[in-house]
Amino acid sequence: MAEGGYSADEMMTVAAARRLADGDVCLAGIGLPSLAANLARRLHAPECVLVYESGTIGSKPRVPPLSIGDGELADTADAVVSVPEIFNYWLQAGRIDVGFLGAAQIDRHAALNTTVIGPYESPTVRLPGAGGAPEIASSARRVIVVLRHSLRAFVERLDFRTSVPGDGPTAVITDLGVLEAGPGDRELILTAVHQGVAVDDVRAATGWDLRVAPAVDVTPPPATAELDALRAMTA
Amino acid sequence: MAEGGYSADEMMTVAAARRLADGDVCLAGIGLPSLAANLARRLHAPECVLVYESGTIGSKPRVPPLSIGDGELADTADAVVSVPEIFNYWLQAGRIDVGFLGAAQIDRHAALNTTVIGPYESPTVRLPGAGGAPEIASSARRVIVVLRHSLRAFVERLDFRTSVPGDGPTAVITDLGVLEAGPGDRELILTAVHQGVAVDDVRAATGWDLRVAPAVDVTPPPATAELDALRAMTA
Amino acid sequence: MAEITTLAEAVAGLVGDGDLVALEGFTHLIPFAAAHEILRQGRRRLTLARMTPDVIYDQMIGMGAAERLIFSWGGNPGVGSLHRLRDAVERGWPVPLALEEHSHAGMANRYVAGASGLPMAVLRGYRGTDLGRVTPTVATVTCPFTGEELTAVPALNPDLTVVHAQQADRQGNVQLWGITGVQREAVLAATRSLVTVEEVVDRLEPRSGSVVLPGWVVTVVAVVPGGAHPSYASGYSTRDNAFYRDWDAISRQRERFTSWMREHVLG
Amino acid sequence: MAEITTLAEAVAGLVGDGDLVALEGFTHLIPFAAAHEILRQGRRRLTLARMTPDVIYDQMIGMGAAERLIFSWGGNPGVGSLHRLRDAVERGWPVPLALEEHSHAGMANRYVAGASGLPMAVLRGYRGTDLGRVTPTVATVTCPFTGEELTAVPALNPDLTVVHAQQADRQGNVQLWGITGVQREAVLAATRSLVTVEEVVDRLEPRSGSVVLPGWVVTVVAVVPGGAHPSYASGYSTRDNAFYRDWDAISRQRERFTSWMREHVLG
Repeated sequence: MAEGGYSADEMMTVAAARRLADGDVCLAGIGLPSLAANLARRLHAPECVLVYESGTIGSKPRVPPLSIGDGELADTADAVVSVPEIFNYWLQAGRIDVGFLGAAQIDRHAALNTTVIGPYESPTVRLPGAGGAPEIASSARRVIVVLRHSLRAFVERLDFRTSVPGDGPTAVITDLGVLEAGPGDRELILTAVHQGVAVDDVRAATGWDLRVAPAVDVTPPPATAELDALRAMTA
Repeated sequence: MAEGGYSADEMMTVAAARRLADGDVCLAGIGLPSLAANLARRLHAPECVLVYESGTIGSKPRVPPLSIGDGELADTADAVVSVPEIFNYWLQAGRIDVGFLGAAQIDRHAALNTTVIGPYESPTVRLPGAGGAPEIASSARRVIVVLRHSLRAFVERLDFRTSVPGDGPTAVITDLGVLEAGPGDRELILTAVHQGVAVDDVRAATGWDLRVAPAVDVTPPPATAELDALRAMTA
Repeated sequence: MAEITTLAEAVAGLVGDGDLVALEGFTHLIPFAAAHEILRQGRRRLTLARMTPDVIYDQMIGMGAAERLIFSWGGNPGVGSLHRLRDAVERGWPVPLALEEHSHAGMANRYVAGASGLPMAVLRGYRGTDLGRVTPTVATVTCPFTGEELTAVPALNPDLTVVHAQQADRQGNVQLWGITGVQREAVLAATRSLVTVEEVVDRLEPRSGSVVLPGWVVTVVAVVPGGAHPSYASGYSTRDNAFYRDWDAISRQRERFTSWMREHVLG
Repeated sequence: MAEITTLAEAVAGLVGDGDLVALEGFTHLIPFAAAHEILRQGRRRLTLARMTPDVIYDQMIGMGAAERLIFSWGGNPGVGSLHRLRDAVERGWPVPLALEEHSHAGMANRYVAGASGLPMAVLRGYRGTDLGRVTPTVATVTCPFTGEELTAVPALNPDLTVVHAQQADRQGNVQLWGITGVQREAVLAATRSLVTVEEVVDRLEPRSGSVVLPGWVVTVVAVVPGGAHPSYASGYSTRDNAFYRDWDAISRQRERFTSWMREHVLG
């Protein structure tokens, strides 16, 4: 728990949830992304449409799913379609407003690595691999990456490029703050720090010379309603 | 009615039905092909699987359909799938044993014209067009063409090539007899005449120099059971 | 979320002269009522796309609403010719009609590509035929793995797709069942979509073999009971086969066709 | 018409050493019992294909049954790593495992191409990534209509696809419902197919959202109630999430894994 009575992970999840607008169509992976999307639905975005790679469209899970194939996602969906259809007719066709992604490594352009740590042919750590990430990153209209800030994760050079974001808005939500793709070369810029975090804390946890916005916002801490809703979901 | 108490069209339909083996998966267009396939199901091929372009697989219609979208075909089907799926997963993938086709014109290699009579840009008669024929002709394992014999239909040169048969067995069933693709150049050979028809009758109704098998079979006339079943369906 | 409105308002807002419009439905669920409203509103120079033009496009072509037809099979199913289509192609009456013709497999895959956001689809088709000679939208690609030459057709992305369905709920979610043809793909491929429905219900009950289109991919829903007649809506009506047979005589002569349309459609 | 037999006979007749086998099921309906029977029968040198290897392939890889894996995401959903998969890739234990990895979109489309009888599928994918560098089965084609460079992936046609379904009838027609994933495509893409089912019924009642596979595209059906555990069969069981969590500890060390498998699978 941080001083204010909430953890850094809770702050990260709440900050991610706030970026969803009501009515957004959101493709959410399991874990924190799905949690953030479901939190948004319980708060300011009740009409947010959840799409899962397993083929469920418009799922309204009463409890956060452990896997994207949980029966609850199908049982509460507006439609269940095949996996090829989800990727071809829904994601590739540009019908997803927000794609959520996690990663083991990220670089200054928000390219992600979820494949290997170390050389591909003889990895130190074999990670799960691409999943839906390459096409979510390139086809979703907006991309939100959620991961904890550390020198191990925010690297100058990825061990493997698993996904590369497209041309739409890209935001990275961490336990320290928010980075957004800037204009032009689309390098990430620190645009906000969470309450109690200094810009230098973020710099120290970033493995490249971090660009910082002229005016860095401070993320408001989780409101009571946000924390209550989040804790009710994870209890 | 022919002398034997049955019409030439009845003979043609019965001869076509006889070419279906039990268990054959058959893609049948509306009209005589669908009638022949349904007749076979009522006689020697009860396990013949009827597939329609509208997406019905394993239809067991109690009355012959007027259109391939008749509700009866969906209501009695084992599965109903989308039209893209029928053409991609079922026809193109080689799952259809027998494709039935009709035509306005046919040439000596069983290429068919269902597009225009006269020049394409200013046709004398605009025919319906290709429908499923090009891919049925090339993807079904066997092709059965059913059409009435005449100099107008059996032509030296098609006005338009709408479909061309693939490499599998190809048979043409007419009101006069049966032609089958021969080995090598696969030109059609007259292999049978219906009872009461002379080889010269077929030659006279064919617009090219017809190849004739060394021994031409005589199609047995419709049996009582065949005629009864056919008439019960069309009554 | 789809807007729910009247057919007249829907057509007025969604269809413009010169648009590429697909009214789909494979024999089942053909949106006749929407076609009639388009005719009543006097739309012209349309490009009409549809796998099977059927009586619905025979009527639109005969009334001179179309200048181009993208299709794969233009007959009256189980009956014979579409006389108005033939008259337009053979004699340019009431206006000339340009044709872009494909096979069913090609048309279906053009909608699939359109629904998938791809510029083209690949199939094994049109082999040895004259279709590639007369239809510019047929090309080839070579498989980089096997070297096989395959057929390519471009995506078909209508300005507007119109379909008829059994039900919508109050949020504009749509459910159709029975033979659902290429409607899912045709709606998803289009810039705008109009769904006419038999009825609006409080809740879409899950149905065997149904296609559900979420309201957020449908532009407008209009309630038009019987809107598929003489086609049908499984569970609500049966196909009016007699009408399809009668159409042969109604449509054979220009004058009788025109007066029939004035009386039954325009009037 | 599919043959209905025991799981042991089915696996004995359908799986050979060195085969390319896909056991599919997207989190739901994973055919664990069939995988266990393959292990009991001692099959070796398999190429295993599956979008999400999951615990099922962690078990097969850990027992040394596979020499190659074709996949797109190899984790324990919601839990973490697949330790046996990692051990095989990182340290070659118990045997080295070659990887051929794709994205989900690529894998799904490889099955689609396989089911369609095409040599390849086209998608917009893998852009800017290193996947094309390490995976030879990613290439490009140019759209002949727009000039756009698109990604091509080859068809995936397993020697055998295994899926679990809720029901078959006595003719071997199969019905599955709930999340049906890529199973239809995986079965239709395969040379042979095995479907394990919860039960055989006299008649398959139409179900909302179901996939029906006619018996004539299924090679063998075997009745294996609970055959998806710790995955689940909607309408028959729920996902054993606790088992997935426990698997993390069971599979972390070679010895505990091996003794667990001996006791619970081979025994």
